[in-house]
Amino acid sequence: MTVHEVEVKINGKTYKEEVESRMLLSDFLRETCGLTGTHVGCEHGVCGACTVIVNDSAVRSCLMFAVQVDGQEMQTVEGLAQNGQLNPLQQNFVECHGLQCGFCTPGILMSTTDYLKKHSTPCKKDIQDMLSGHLCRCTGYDGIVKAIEKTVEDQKINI
Amino acid sequence: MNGEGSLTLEAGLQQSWDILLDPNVLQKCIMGCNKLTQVEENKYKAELAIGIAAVKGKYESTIEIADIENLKSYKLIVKGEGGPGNVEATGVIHLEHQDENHTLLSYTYEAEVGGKVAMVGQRMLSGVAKLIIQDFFKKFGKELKNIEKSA
Amino acid sequence: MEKVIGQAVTRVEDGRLLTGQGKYIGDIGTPANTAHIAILRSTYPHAKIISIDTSEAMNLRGVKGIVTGKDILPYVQPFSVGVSAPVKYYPMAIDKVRYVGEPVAVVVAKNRYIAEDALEKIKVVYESLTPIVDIEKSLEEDAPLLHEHIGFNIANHRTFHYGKVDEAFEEADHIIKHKFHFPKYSATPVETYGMIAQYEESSNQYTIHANFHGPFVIQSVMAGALKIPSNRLRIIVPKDIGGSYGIKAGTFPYIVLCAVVSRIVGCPVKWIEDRQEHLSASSSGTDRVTYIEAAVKEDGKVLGLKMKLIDNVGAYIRAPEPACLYRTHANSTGAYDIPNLMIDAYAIMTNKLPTGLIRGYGGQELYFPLERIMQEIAHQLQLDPADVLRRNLIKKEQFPYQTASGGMYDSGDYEKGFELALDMGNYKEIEQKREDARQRGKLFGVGLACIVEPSGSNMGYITIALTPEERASSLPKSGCAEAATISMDPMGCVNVRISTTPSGQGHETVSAQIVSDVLGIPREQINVVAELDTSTSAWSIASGSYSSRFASLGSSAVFYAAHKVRKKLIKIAAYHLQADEDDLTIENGSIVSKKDPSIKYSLKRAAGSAHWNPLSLPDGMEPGIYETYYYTAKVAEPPDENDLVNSSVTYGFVADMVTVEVDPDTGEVQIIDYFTVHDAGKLLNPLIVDGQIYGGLVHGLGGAMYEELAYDDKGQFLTGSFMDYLCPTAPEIPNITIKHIETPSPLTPLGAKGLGEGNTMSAPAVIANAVNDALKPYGVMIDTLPLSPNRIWNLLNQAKEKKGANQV
Amino acid sequence: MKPAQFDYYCPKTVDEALTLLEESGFDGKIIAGGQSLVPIMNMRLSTPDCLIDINRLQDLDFIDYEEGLVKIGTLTRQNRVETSDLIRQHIGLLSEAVPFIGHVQTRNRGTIGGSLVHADPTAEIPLALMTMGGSVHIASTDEVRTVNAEDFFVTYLTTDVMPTELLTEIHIPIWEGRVGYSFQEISRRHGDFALVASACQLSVDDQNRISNARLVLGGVESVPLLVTEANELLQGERLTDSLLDKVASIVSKVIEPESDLHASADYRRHLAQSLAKRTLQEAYVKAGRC
Repeated sequence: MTVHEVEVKINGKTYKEEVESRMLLSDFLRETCGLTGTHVGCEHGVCGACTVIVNDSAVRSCLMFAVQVDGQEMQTVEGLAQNGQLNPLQQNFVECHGLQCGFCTPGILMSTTDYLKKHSTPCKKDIQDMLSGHLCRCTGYDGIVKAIEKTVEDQKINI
Repeated sequence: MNGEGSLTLEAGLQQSWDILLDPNVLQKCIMGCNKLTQVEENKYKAELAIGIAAVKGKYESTIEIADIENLKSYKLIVKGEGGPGNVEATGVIHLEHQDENHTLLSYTYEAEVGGKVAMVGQRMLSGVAKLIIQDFFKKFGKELKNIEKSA
Repeated sequence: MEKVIGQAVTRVEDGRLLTGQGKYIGDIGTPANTAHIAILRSTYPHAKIISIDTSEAMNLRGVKGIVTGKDILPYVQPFSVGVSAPVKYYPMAIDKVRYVGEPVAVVVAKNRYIAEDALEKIKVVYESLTPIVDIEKSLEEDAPLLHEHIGFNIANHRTFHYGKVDEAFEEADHIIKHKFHFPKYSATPVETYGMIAQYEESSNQYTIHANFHGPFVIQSVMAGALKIPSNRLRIIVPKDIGGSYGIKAGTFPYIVLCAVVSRIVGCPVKWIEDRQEHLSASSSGTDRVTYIEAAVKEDGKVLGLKMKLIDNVGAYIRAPEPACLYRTHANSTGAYDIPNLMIDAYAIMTNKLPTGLIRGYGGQELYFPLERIMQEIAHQLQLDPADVLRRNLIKKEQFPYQTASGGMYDSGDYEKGFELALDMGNYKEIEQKREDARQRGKLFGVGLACIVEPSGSNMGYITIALTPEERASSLPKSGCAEAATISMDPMGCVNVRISTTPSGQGHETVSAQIVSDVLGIPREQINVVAELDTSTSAWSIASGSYSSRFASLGSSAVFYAAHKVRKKLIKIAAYHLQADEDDLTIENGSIVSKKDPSIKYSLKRAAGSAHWNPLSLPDGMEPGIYETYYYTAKVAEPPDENDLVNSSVTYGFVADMVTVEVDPDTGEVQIIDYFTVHDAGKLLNPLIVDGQIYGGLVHGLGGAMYEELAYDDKGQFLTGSFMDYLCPTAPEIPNITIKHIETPSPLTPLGAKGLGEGNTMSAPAVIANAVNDALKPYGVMIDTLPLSPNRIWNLLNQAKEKKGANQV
Repeated sequence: MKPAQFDYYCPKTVDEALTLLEESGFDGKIIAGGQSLVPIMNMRLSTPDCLIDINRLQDLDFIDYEEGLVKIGTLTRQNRVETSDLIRQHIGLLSEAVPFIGHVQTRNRGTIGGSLVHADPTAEIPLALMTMGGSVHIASTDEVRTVNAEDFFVTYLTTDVMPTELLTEIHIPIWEGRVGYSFQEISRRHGDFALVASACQLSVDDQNRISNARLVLGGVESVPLLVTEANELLQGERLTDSLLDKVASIVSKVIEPESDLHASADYRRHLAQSLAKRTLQEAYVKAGRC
């Protein structure tokens, strides 16, 4: 059994920990760092619940080992709201009823955050394609798509 | 899953038959067979590492040769249990004299795979099973040729 | 203050869920020394367990214990179930395995990684037995037996005759019949099962935290299996559950398993089910074969129905099964006025995962054959399917309408709903669309369906599984009780405690809306506690989240509990103001005289006196403000001696129109438009309502098009990952248009009916109808699901071959 | 679902990686994006003793243009390939194929080399490489060898890369002249493994006669199948309906598809013929427009 030292910045805070080679990043976030906002739904990369941002890229934390994020920067759902204020994307999820049980929501928020950074004016089909990497069994995706569309529209107005 | 196939062995009937039942040859020809020990007549215990590329599982197996009809046919029964699940495969092998140096081998097989491999690997299962079985006979043909050469 | 019931207010749950602060089972703290569980599961569908060797696994560092079926026997007995067949169902296989995935041994270790290491070291020797997976073959005389001591594979069989069925069939101009098969599928919440179990020896008490959401009648089933007094089994449900759609009612065998393991190994244990376990071994919907026969007049009017239903409940019948057969018993004739009905109902067992609750439960299995046969009637009699439905729909003036099997439909205007759906879909212009599609080489089809959506189950319905004679010998079962507790603290702040264990339906929000309206205080000041604790909450056997019962029952309990608080506050104020109670009302945080608004008493003061100055209260009034209300609907009576039963409390209505295009080359189906009209009585929160409808619809669409828990004919399970069990994702969702009509329920105080399951029930039928319509030129018959491109291609191919053969 | 134990190494240079590979022999396994490997490790269907992580080898993350050739480093993420203008301009078939792979989130991490070495019989990148007639560089401590796509894929999940070797770069030739291509697949849902996939790239002369055609099918054999007989038949011809039918019948003859839960062998055979025709037609029309 090999143990490795990991130093990783998550939501601006540095975590220094020791991990076994095989520890999944999703388990590391939840069990070691106490960041339980990242959820685990399938552990084979399909459901998308565990999606986080690693070095400006939305990825599955169940398909990475904790040891691989040594020296990297990450964002998780806990880092989205600032000073207790929901960010515009989160606020639109409230207004458009983009969540019900909320279990898949953190992963979707992280994917969308990364995606909208790279694609400022996606159409509905683009949004649906991006969402195809997430399973939601509550909403039928309607509220989610609307929340993202509204965020895109709001951003256009702000520009 | 089931299937069938045939190939021509470059050896006479008697020799083909003898070699087919030789445990050393069996061990060499069964994919991933590390150890083969006889437990009783026509029954062996084996450790098999079956799979493909990085997707491999270790199975503790029994290999049994049954329904022997001398120089004609027999049944090969492989049963294994391992981490990824269980495997049960039955092959019926027929030999047919062609000429002094050629024997026609035909086979049918039925394979059942249970557990994790079947649960998540159904997409490639029948293809891979076919591949493993073809591999066995290919190796067997080769083995026969080698023996022929060294003889 | 403006009323908030009926408003599309945003949800109070969202803040925590959007910031990663939800408290799901995986997020709550564990007791010190909690160990983790991994479960060794059968790889065989049917086999004897010859031996289990755990010695090597026990030697692994970090392993605390390994428990097998034989080890648990001293502490458990088989789960009870509401049928007379003596099936022995334990939470772990004892000497025989009966489905792939059945627990065989449990490892307890320092963490899940090590526990899984140990699983690989356990050696089990099995002797395989012949499996049986086919529903109808399981009934054959020489079928392999799952439970030898029973002597057959039938867990339940009942026959029902309502009205004059034979006469109806004699009178009929046509008898139209077909056999349908509804597949086994699941709901796959993104959060799997999870629990923390702890046994305390000194009090002989088990404490369980689990994402189980009822029905809490199962609590006594679990306590019974654990052989303890029921108050020694404390179940605590966390406030957040990551979806269920019924499936998590099936956690209960694992609750008992983890409880016993905690006891045997001597430490608290935590188990979070993984996805492979969830798909292969949690719970699932029930697959059903239906033989349906309709006695039909020339004009399409249905005089009578005969149905033979054969439900496959998997390897063991377990509670609440055989409920899938009977949940929709009262509405077996759907939205149609069909007075003559015969039902021959079987629940059988095969070597598959045991079944249980699932969104729509029983509805999709019922409406798939019923709505398919309605279309088939139109096709065979060359009538417009819309006309056939019109001819049979229950008319507005017939409400309240009693169904053949004893249902009491509370309210509705089915024709209005159906016509609205046809207008939305522009049904009149459909032939043009068919032609347009033909030009593009596509086959266009339209499907219709009208269904009744039952909600708020009558707990008595399940006893219909027993004969009237069997029922007579035990306590009659009825009702649908739900409780809510509302308290006001000395500062006038309100806590609401509900026992409806929500899993995303927004019960906290709607409860706050109701209490806000009744008590006249802003909903932001209301704290709703959704955690349920069987040792401290007010709950009943019917409590929980299933059968869309919140809108009809849960909300009613909250409403009446709030009224109890309101009444007490007014009483206090009336006493102090020397006013007449009837003259007082509550407005903006004050109790005010209706006649003279200057006479008022602040709510806070009223609450304050109940806590701080109990001696100032009217004579005989208890101090404090803490009111619990148990609500049940009066119409939920036990089945009568003629097997008439009103299996649900309220009955909503759904009318669907769906259009599809099929690619005749590849068999791919594209759903173009899905129009759906709902009548769920008075809507409590339209935002949440539509969210529920979208979700339920997409689950139904999944059942129609993608989802199936597939087994091969030897009982091997084939869909153990999300790569093969296919849930719809965003790109698969068609245009969906929802409209509502509201005919309030006369039975509930708010006029609301349950919803959210309707399209789960209707979508498989209406989509199949649309596809069948598209394929009509080929004369094919869709009688099973899902509608994979391969299945459609096969049908087309067979039809073409047949045609070719005929031409030759 | 947690992986078995393994040793983990994270080399900083290609040489270091190759040395580690040689030292670990058959027990070592390279991890790049891990989007196919980690799921099967989590399921314990794959239990390598030692993982060699090449994610820090930035030298292997590149897309370069060279005369007549696009070179792509093995570690280049699929999303970078998807959005690369260079690739879209010169080897557009690849740009068309990549969006079919999984989902945005897996393409963010998954690499082009990883997909090739994993060699799923339905995978898109292997199909594209074969269609465009590309080759790969395979390095060991001793040598770097070049292997053509035709010789690279051995069988299910198996390539010509030996346990001690590392695939380092992918070379894809830029076809000259009037070139058209098409990539199509049928899957159950968006992003699922293809039931059957077909890719075609062809060039035509100024008379619209096909001068070079490569039709490749995925999901019908253990490896991407280059339909050589069809490609020969097309040589020098204008595409007609009867030619398309001939190609379809060749396809039907040369493939031996398997059945699974989602598609029977017969259905796959039918899809292969349909998709072969569709891609051929689309590629031909596109080439004619050049």
